[in-house]
Amino acid sequence: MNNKTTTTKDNKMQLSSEEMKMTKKLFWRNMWLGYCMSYTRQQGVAWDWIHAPVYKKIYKDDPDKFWEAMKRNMEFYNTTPNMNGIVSGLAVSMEQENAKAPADTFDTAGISGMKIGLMGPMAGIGDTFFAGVWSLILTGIGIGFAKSGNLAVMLLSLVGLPPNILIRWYGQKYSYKLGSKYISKAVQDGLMTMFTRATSIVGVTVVGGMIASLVKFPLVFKTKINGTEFVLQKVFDQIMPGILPLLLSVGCFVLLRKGKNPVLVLLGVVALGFILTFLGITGA
Amino acid sequence: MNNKTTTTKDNKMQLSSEEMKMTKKLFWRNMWLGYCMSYTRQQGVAWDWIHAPVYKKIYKDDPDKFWEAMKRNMEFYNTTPNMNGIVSGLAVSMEQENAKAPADTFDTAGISGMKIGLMGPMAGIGDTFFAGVWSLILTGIGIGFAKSGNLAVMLLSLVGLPPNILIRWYGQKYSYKLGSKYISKAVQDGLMTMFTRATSIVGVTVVGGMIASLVKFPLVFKTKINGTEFVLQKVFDQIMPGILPLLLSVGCFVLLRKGKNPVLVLLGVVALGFILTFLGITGA
Amino acid sequence: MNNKTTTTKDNKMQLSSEEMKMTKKLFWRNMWLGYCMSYTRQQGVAWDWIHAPVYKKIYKDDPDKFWEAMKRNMEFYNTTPNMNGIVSGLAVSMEQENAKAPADTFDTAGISGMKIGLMGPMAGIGDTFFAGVWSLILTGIGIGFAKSGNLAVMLLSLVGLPPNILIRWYGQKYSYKLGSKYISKAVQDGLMTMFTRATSIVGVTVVGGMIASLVKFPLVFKTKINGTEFVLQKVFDQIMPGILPLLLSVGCFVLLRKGKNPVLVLLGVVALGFILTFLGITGA
Amino acid sequence: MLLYQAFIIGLYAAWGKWFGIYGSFGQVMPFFFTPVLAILLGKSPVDALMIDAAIALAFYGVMQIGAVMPQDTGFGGTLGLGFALILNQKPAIAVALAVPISMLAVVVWNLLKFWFTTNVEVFDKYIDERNMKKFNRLWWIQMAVYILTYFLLAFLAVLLGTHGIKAFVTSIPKPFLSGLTVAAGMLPAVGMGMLLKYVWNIEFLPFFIAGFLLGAYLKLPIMAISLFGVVFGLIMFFIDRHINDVKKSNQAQAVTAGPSTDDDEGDFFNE
Amino acid sequence: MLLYQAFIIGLYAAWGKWFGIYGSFGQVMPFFFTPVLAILLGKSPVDALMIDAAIALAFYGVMQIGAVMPQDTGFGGTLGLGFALILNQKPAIAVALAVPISMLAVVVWNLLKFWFTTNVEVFDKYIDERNMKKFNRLWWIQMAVYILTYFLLAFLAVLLGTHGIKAFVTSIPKPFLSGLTVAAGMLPAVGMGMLLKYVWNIEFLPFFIAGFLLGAYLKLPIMAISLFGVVFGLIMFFIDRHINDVKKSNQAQAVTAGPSTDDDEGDFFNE
Amino acid sequence: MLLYQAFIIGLYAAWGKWFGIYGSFGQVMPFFFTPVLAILLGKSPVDALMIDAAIALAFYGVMQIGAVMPQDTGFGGTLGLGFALILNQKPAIAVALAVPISMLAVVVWNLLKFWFTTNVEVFDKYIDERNMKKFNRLWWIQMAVYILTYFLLAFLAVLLGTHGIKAFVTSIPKPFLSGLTVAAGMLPAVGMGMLLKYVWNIEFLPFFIAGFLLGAYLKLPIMAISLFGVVFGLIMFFIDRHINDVKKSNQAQAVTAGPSTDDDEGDFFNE
Ligand SMILES: OC[C@H]1O[C@H](O)[C@@H](O)[C@@H](O)[C@@H]1O
Ligand SMILES: OC[C@H]1O[C@H](O)[C@@H](O)[C@@H](O)[C@@H]1O
Ligand SMILES: OC[C@H]1O[C@H](O)[C@@H](O)[C@@H](O)[C@@H]1O
Repeated sequence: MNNKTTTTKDNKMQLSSEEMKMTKKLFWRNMWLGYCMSYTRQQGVAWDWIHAPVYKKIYKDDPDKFWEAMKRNMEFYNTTPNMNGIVSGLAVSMEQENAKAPADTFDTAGISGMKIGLMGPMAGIGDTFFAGVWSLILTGIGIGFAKSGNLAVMLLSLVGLPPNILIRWYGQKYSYKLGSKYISKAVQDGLMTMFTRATSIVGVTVVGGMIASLVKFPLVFKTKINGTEFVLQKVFDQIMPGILPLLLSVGCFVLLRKGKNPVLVLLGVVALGFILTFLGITGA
Repeated sequence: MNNKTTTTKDNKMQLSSEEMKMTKKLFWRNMWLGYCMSYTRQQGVAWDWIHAPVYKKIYKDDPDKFWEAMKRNMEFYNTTPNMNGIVSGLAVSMEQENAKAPADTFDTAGISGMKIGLMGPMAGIGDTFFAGVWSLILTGIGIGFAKSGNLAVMLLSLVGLPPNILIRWYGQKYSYKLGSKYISKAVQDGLMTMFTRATSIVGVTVVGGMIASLVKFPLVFKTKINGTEFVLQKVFDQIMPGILPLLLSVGCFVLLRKGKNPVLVLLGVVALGFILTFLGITGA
Repeated sequence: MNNKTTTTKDNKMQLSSEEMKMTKKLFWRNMWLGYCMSYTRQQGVAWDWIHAPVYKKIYKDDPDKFWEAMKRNMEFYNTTPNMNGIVSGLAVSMEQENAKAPADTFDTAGISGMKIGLMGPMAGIGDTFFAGVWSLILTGIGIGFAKSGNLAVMLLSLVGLPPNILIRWYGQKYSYKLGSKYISKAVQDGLMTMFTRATSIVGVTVVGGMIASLVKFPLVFKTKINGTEFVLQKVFDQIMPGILPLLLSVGCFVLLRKGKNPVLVLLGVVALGFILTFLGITGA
Repeated sequence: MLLYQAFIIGLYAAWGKWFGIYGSFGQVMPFFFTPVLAILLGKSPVDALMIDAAIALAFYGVMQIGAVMPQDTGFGGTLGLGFALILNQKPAIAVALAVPISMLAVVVWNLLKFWFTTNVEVFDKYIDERNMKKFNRLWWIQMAVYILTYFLLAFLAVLLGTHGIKAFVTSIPKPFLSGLTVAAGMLPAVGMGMLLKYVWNIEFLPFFIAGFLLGAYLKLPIMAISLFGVVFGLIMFFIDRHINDVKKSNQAQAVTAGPSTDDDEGDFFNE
Repeated sequence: MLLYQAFIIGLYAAWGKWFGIYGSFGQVMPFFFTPVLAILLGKSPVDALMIDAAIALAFYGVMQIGAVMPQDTGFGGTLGLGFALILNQKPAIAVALAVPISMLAVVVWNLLKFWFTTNVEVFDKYIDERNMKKFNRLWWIQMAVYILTYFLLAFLAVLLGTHGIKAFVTSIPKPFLSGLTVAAGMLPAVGMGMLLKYVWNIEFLPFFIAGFLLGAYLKLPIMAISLFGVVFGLIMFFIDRHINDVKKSNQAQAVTAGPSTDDDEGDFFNE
Repeated sequence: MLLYQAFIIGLYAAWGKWFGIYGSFGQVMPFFFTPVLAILLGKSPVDALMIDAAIALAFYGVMQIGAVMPQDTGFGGTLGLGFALILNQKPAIAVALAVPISMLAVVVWNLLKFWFTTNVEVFDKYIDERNMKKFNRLWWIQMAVYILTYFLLAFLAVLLGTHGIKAFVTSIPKPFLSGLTVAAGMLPAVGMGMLLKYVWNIEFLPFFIAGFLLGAYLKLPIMAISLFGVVFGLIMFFIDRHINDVKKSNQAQAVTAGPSTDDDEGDFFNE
């Protein structure tokens, strides 16, 4: 059979031709990660569009699982697109294990946990290197050329692209291999349940942190009562910094968990933002 | 029997008339929490005076347990009085479970842990809202009226009181109900031991934190040795910030644990404070 | 038998004459801890030279274990020499248990863990007191005498020495006793394995912390790209503060673990430091 | 006449002290009793309100700046109002008159609290003796002394006049005041020791250390430390439960040799 | 003529928007297409490069200072370059012309992103309906609208001229813009709620709280919080494994009465 | 004459270096040997004390300000004193003379420490060869070189005079000094790697990360990190013990079918 990864004697895994095709597909689709980001899921929709053909192949015998994967992977996701290959490769290898596993024995929360846990560090490294260092250097040199109208500036792109493309290709390929090797082993050894718990814990921790740093609830209301400034933001900060983003997020969670329509939740939050701003309580 | 909480079909608990009487008694007595605070226990004595009649009812068949409860609850306690209903209600429901439990099966450290764990957050919210926001606003508006000698200022109290009274009454009632419902369940399920451990852990963590922020050991001694400033406080801070409050508190704990007379420990600490101050080592 | 610690009726342990001899030997040898410190192990070699005769006595029947102990104890070690008696005494009592234990039943990682865990706090206290407070005071007073040419300054030493010597002697003796009493008990109760795990955890935590604060990788490279400052250190700090010391240390660990010659690792690091400095990347 | 006025002001001040604590009502009922005092002293309630507003405003300022010495502005304000009314003074004068008294009131309060602190052990003793009567008696004695002290303080203040007060305040030796403050700052250590005694178990030692470190090194407020405590408590709770599940399941096995069902554990923590 | 120029600049701007995201290629290919635009407009590629360099430098500065209102400097720069080329202007003028457009582009982007956000639920619905076709269709519609919007924006900008743009920008009511920003800042809460829904388990509550506390009180960046998450995850993983070992060993015992061998667990975590 | 003086000052400086470390005695015996040097040089002990006091005071100051380059003030001070005595100079001159030597001494110390560092591996080898004799020999060689180096440094310094010293110091290339410092700062990484090798176990990984994060992000000092380490260690200890209790109790059960008594575990952690 040619659709199985094989482990050669020196323990280097070889991708089957089937896998290679999938790898290439994924590589090209991953170029699209940055489009059409939303406020609520950021790159979640793009992730799904990117991975749909791959999931289709993985779950070819089981449309239920395919659609379940699509639904599950529409979650909030955001990282430096250049670095996404690494997460993508690992995620795909985990989906493959899920495909093989008998119903309800593979806890897919582990995939979510892994994605949430990796996206932050990947963004930390990726944004610093690509948006920070690499782009800055290239633009700097480029300006030097361009200022004197030197058309050689166009050749600069040949220097600029490789790091981007290499990390996309090898990052994805290597992490897929790694995943295929260890994750199926972990499943056999019964370690996967614990591993899933562990990745979910990472994920939940990061969500807690993201609520504190990503969700904004900027109060601007202040007034003077007999010469004493009364600053609403300070009142809440005194109780607990970030208490409003926390309450808002937990509120959304509770509503969604109770099965409330996400559209309504979303519209509710938008309405809240506009109303509080019109009332002069929040502001930008 | 009318002295049992009953759960109606829609899962809303109804207080028995006996319980209602107890609830009212507690509500009125809780008004007294702020009086006669001491340095060592803050509102500990008041807590006991407030709850004595309730404990009496709970432990009516068992004077040993009543006095044990009184002794136990004389511990350090301090929160915003307005918020105390919440803690009070929960504590009473836990004492009731203790009353029902066979000897030595209910670990009362859980009650202490819960009280210590809740008093801080309750004070954080309560002080900010009542002393900070609410009182500030009322006084501000009040000054506006009073400045022009407007006797209508007296009506302001009608606005001021409700939040205070409502949180006292419903906070106490609802937390009592909650406690009665879940705690007896937890006891039956054998979860109570672990729950007690958990609350005790919260309590112990908070005590560690309170030592660092509440116990003061202010060194003022400083001298110059050949032009170099020698500041005693800095020396200790360099070893570990808060080391003296820690040593003092642990010292008191060890002495009390060894059965030393608390009065002597207390007088020892007072003597220490005065002597070190007269020696110019500590100061205010 | 006179080579066994005995516990008198009032639970005070008496050292045997054999042990007393060892204790004295150790006391005098510990005077030498500060000599010939290296960058990679600090006082590790001195520790071994100091303890060699004691280990010899402990492992007199088992040269394998003696040399294993020598090898093991050559590890990184650094504390205030005056405070070392405390660590030394405890370590020796643990080696004694190791000597008694059947092969492979005593995990010696616990000794390392204990040493790493204690050396930091001991240095914190010792440096503050001896180098900070005590020496400062003595020098201060001494300058006062010396300025006026008063030879009485020589008597000051009689005041200066006792704290140093007392902590060395009693620190070592008491911690040895403590160790002998509890550690052999813990071994019998089967608690020692867990205890070892616990001390190793302390050790590993401290190593993590020391990497962040002790290993230096000072980048000085900066340039201007079209007027924008590009500071290399900032780029790495943005990804993660201390990332280079971490990578360097983990790199060394991995190489050493793979059995690479430590001399080569060491020379590699030195070479790295010089090369990067000559290239203008690092600097002091 | 002065005696009557001193008596009324004393009553009013004592009432203020009581009402400021009872249910924390005083906090949310500003100026409610000001007109009453005016009437009892035969003065204009409207004027009284205006003076009281000025005092409140002034003390707002004082609180903002952060006075060198702590002041009991509530009590001081009451006396200031009283003086202003009986002497027909301007609000500004009222504030000036209030300052020394508010400082004295702090010292008196410290002494009262020291006394309450020593009483704690007496309460303890009564509990050991299982004597509820004595317990209640001491409670009411404390209440009475508390109220009476402030009554007398205000009463004497009016009789002595502000000069007398100022002389008395400055005659208190400074080291005594410092010692008082230092000892008051140290005393919570005894309470902490007491708390530890109640909940102590050697297994909690790491959490005690953690709590201390979070406070001492990271300077976290009690709210954050409490929440970290909840984090620790919950983690240990769930670990305990897992261990317990294994224990129970194996005990069940030893009996029936069949796997136990541990999912009937209630839904409290399984939502 | 102007129509052709507007069309070309529109195409160029849309292409820039697409290429800036696709593979993040735009990020690492500065000035690559500048000469192309010049040629299409019949201008000197060398001049175009020099103008574009000046704009880039200027926006470098703007980014440094931190402008009062966020700007889409990429889009603004493109338009600035376009105007400069067709009006034969100096670089300095190009920058000035770019500013209002770059501000408008931000508003437009916000609106687009709001629309994408509401579409998320439609995508969800299509998944529930298991309709991949509609899913893809909506994706491509979004792409098309995205590209078209920027094309039109640039096209109209050139046609209207900068005065028209400026007038339009200032006519947008400020509260509306603020509301937009506030709502955009709040919306991630919905995503967080969604994430929690997927991974939730009451046993993870302590870690959720811990993550929040690390962010809210200690202000740690996501990188550090992720690593702390790894710390928690690994600790629980190893504890779980220990508990499981006991469970398995006892189950084995119950069957064979002999000690189990639990060392054949694979070497992944045993290196 | 100069030769004798140089010899005596060399001896004195070497003795100071030895005594400064042996038992840390030097630290707590200020000025003890100053009079001795004076007598050996045939000068007034009283004058010597006064000069030494001035030098000590001056270096106090230097240490306060934080000199640009690290200085070995102890060694420098000794030489300053020596020069002042043999040249009959004022204390102020003595300080000036001391500065270049104290800087040179730092470089020499760095080189010595590098040599000790390379020797570490030789010690390791001797241990592998189980050769205690060679181990001890190398130790004493190190000691001898250490003492001799400082003797020679002081001896030559006196012979060359301060001008010679200054010329030598400035002739050392700066990049070499920087490289030395950087390498010295990096070298502890090898020690850390060694430590990890000894205590490593994959289960400790989370605590390693935690320790690093506490140091790198929260900038906690080693004392705090050690205590957090204790927190982790204790928590794991007690969890281990719980798990072990279950294990033992079930093993006991498998044998006797009766519940085990696990309370005879000693009182070390049960106080
Ligand atoms: O920060 C991660 C990621 O966030 C968003 O998706 C965009 O801003 C990307 O450019 C960035 O890389
Ligand atoms: O801080 C909690 C609590 O502390 C003390 O009891 C008083 O100061 C109260 O007013 C306060 O609410
Ligand atoms: O900091 C601990 C220790 O470090 C080194 O060994 C020397 O600087 C000592 O003087 C110091 O006491």
